Amino acid sequence: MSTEALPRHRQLGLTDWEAEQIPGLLGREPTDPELVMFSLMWSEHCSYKHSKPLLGAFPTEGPHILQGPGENAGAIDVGDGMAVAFKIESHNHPSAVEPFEGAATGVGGIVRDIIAMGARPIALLDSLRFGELTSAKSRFLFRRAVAGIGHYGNCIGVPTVGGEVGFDDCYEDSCLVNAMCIGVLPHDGILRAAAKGVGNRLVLFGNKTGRDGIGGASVLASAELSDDEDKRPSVQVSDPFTERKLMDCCADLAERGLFVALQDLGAAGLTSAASEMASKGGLGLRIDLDRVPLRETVMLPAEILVSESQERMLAVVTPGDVDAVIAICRDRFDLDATDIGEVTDGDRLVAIADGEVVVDIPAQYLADDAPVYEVPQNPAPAPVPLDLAGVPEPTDLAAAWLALLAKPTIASKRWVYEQYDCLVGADTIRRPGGDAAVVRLPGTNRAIAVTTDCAERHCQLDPRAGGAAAVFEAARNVACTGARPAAITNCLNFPNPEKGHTGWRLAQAIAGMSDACRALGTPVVSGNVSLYNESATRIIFPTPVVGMVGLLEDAARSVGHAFSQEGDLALLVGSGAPRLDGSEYLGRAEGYPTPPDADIEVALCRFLADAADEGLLVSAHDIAAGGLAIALAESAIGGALGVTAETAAGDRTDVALFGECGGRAIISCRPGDDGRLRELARELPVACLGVVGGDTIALQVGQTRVSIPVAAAANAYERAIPEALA
Amino acid sequence: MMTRVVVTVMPRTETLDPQGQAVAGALHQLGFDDLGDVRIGKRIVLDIDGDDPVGQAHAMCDRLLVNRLIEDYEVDAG
Amino acid sequence: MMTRVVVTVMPRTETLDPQGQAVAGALHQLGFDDLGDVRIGKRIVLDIDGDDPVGQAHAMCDRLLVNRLIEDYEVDAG
Amino acid sequence: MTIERPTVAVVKFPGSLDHDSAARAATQAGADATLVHHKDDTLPAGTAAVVLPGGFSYGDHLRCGAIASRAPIMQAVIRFAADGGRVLGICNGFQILCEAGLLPGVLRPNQRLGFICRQVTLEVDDATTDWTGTHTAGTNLSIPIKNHDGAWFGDPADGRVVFRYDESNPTGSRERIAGIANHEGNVLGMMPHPECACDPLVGSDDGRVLFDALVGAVRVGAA
Ligand SMILES: Nc1ncnc2c1ncn2[C@@H]1O[C@H](COP(=O)(O)OP(=O)(O)O)[C@@H](O)[C@H]1O
Ligand SMILES: [Mg+2]
Repeated sequence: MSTEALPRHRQLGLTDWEAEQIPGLLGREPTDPELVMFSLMWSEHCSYKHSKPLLGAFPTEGPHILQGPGENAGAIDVGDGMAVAFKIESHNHPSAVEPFEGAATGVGGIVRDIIAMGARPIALLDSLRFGELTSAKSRFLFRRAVAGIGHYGNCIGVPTVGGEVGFDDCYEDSCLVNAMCIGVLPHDGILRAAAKGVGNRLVLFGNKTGRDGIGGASVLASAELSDDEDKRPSVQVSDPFTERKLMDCCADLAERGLFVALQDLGAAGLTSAASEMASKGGLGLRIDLDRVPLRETVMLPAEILVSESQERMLAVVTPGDVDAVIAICRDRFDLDATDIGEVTDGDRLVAIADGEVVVDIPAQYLADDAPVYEVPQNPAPAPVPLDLAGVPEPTDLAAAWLALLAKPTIASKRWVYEQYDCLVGADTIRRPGGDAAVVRLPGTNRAIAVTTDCAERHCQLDPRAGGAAAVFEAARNVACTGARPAAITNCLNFPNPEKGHTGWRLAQAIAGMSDACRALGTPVVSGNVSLYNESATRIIFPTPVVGMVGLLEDAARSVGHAFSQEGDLALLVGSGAPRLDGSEYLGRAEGYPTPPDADIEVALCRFLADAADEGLLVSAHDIAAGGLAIALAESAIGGALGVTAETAAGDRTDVALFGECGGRAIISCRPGDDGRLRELARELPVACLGVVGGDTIALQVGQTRVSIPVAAAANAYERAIPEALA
Repeated sequence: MMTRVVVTVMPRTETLDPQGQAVAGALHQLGFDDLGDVRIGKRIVLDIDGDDPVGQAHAMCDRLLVNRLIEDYEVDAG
Repeated sequence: MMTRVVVTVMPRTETLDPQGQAVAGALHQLGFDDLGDVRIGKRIVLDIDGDDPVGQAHAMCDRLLVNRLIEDYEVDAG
Repeated sequence: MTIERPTVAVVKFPGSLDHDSAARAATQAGADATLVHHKDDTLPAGTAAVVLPGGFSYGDHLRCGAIASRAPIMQAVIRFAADGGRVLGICNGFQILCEAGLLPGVLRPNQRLGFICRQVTLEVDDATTDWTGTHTAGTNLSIPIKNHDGAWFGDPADGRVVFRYDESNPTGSRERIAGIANHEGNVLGMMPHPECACDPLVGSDDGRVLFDALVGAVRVGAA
């Protein structure tokens, strides 16, 4: 299909109806640069036109919330006048086109969102989904995306402390690459994007502007990934070295109080940055395109306006400070910095090229007035419980246990996180490999616990319960380190919302996440939406990734997931009815997964944090994918220590071992501390599993005894991914 | 007998070349004022057997050596 | 006006070229059986003004571009 | 009587990443740590010791450490070392010292061609420099590595091998070399990150000995 045949607005991705609105708004035909700007700002990626109406359901307020959704990132109070800003973002489509650069620039983008808040980035996480590792294409995408994330995070000196990776054939054609960044800042240091002060200057600094990703990320992320060349952006090449200079430079300028407002340049480049700064500030901006430093000798006004060249920031500064700002950028940080225009009275975004006005439109038409679509709400059939008769019980349970440990989605992700610098800054107290990571807030004894989680199969089968389950799992992971869940960010990775049940699933997942956030008192402070993750043959599961931040008053009280002392007691805290439905063990999106019980989840999180406060927990590990048997094995492998445990048999041993449900964690404590732990647990069930020690993991389930050597378990768990890639 | 084939891979002219940019900056700091643009790519020297070494080299570029999205390349029989 | 000068920098020995060996391995895995040795080096393209661009390029190699302990280089006026 | 805190200069290049942690570790050891900008051409008056911290100076472009080794401040560091001043290069700092000719050899890409972040066990080899305090040869230290180009290549006879990796030799260094000093012993480069091993909460405090050595350094030129 050649695009020459298509009318201009269609080439740009606007529907006929959308294109018709523009003259109505402007009272005239748009200029070509204006049409290009509309097409990008009205794309799904920039305008959220299919998801906006649904996102309103999220709870976003709380006493500790300093900044909710709407700015570059959200921010929460962490005490002592300090705040933590965080956000998660997707770079799925660019990563599918060029996994190394796509994933790398994804990290760069989210880091600039945090910088734009005036914060210093202190941690990164990455949430990844690929097809099965039996596919050469998926092995390639996985290898290169991880390399790209490592390359960028390592070079900018922000520790990548956690994340997740899942593998399922539904991601074969639409891999997911989400990155989360967390930064620290003083309360009074929060910067906002709103332009202020008529007559103030606009300073563009960082990399030069080239033809990167023209009509790229935004258009690409707004329709199903097609192979026609013309949809392909000119790929953005990551430049982490410049990003690091940008980080240091912004920190320096913020410290000197030289920013009136700050905004990063992401999708739709200057167009998006400028129109958002203008409309948020209720003012106009006048940009002189001839002043923008270019990498190419010639670029059209439209190209300059929508270029997605990376590592650029746009600041509003007072006329008196312009020279100082530019001098600091150039002399101290070897960064290009240019005065490209000014804040004006009124509401218009004006762009000038060789003396001519090429753009003159009210900024909010671009930033706020994109058409909004109600996505169809076609409920999917209610989940049907799995018929266990169709799932033969394994004759060799030990073999099944080892096989499950070696499933890439469950197996150790060491191959991934050893490629990431998780230590730079020397404040990483709990490294990747456990539940949540724990990072000390620089210069204090406080710490944050951070994790990303999702329950995509659960969301496919029962989106409302699945959405809640994702939030509760994140909370459990945070609480297992002794932290108290504080707030979440989220990335809604979904297929085409205009088709099938997707729109309904999106709404349901949001409702479920909201239920859980209310129950836990963890509002949503930021997020991102990635739709159209499907191909002609494969449609991804609804994948709402939750990024949670929790707080620890005393970093020294954090808890790890590994057993660590012979003779300790292993206890099972919480309760739930494990099912094979939709489980990793079953390996299919089939059945009716146990819906989460909010009361138990909340009580469990409170208990874990209270117990950690009293220093009673030697280890804590939540029971998630793979059920009790996998969680027990992970605590044993982590500490190279066995355990002898006993648990009641359900109807079937495999269900008791590998069945999944929320609301449960395995803790270990010194003998004698269990009494106090039971007091702290109040109504929450606490069952003694057994005793830590020896070199086998032995589990008595009713009459059946299953056991595997710790060494064999570690071998299966650690080797799976390297061998799948070999 | 082996033929020597040389593949040169350069960043596409329109794509950013952070390496060339950093090296240019460094050389200017060292006082090389007459220096203009710097671009840095790879030189891959292949010893190839068989009757169509150049064809083979092109195939290798397509399969592995070159990322056409961000790189251009040339093949020369040494 | 600018003269284009090309500097090629190659690793001195095989042991100093792990990348070349990795690529050779990968290409063999892809079924390129006629492939022998692979060497990977850098191609640095410099635009230099003034009357002695080649001399300038040599100076740049001495000052920064090449580490003689592990690399050999050549300078060609494009 | 006030105890004087010796000045330890931590040089910050564009792309340096571990300078703050290194300064913190030096301060914890009793130093007065000062960050020094790469464009300065002198070290602070009375500098007692210098740290070249880890990171990706100049994005590791061209060769890791190469561009930084030509920065203005390095002339001052080279003079300082020639006068017997104590200089510690960590990771990228080690690479810079090799490129500057203050230490033998060069650091090559890891054998496994990729970045490795891992807690490793180091063996003290030559225990006769001031860098390892009272540790004896064969002492094991737990200190993390995090690098992409950590395989040392060169002739060990050109210096004094202070640290070796255990048998796993994660980077593929010649003779498992993790840290090497010049013959005089006043300049040490090491790939592992002692500044990330100064606090048991962060995994280990086996790295403190190196910062104690910096602080113990006699002020150059002081009678
Ligand atoms: N892509 C990744 N990047 C960094 N760390 C990861 C990644 N994937 C998994 N991890 C780490 O591996 C450990 C186990 O991951 P996961 O199984 O998702 O934990 P959980 O089941 O508790 O959510 C966690 O510490 C996690 O941070
Ligand atoms: Mg967990």
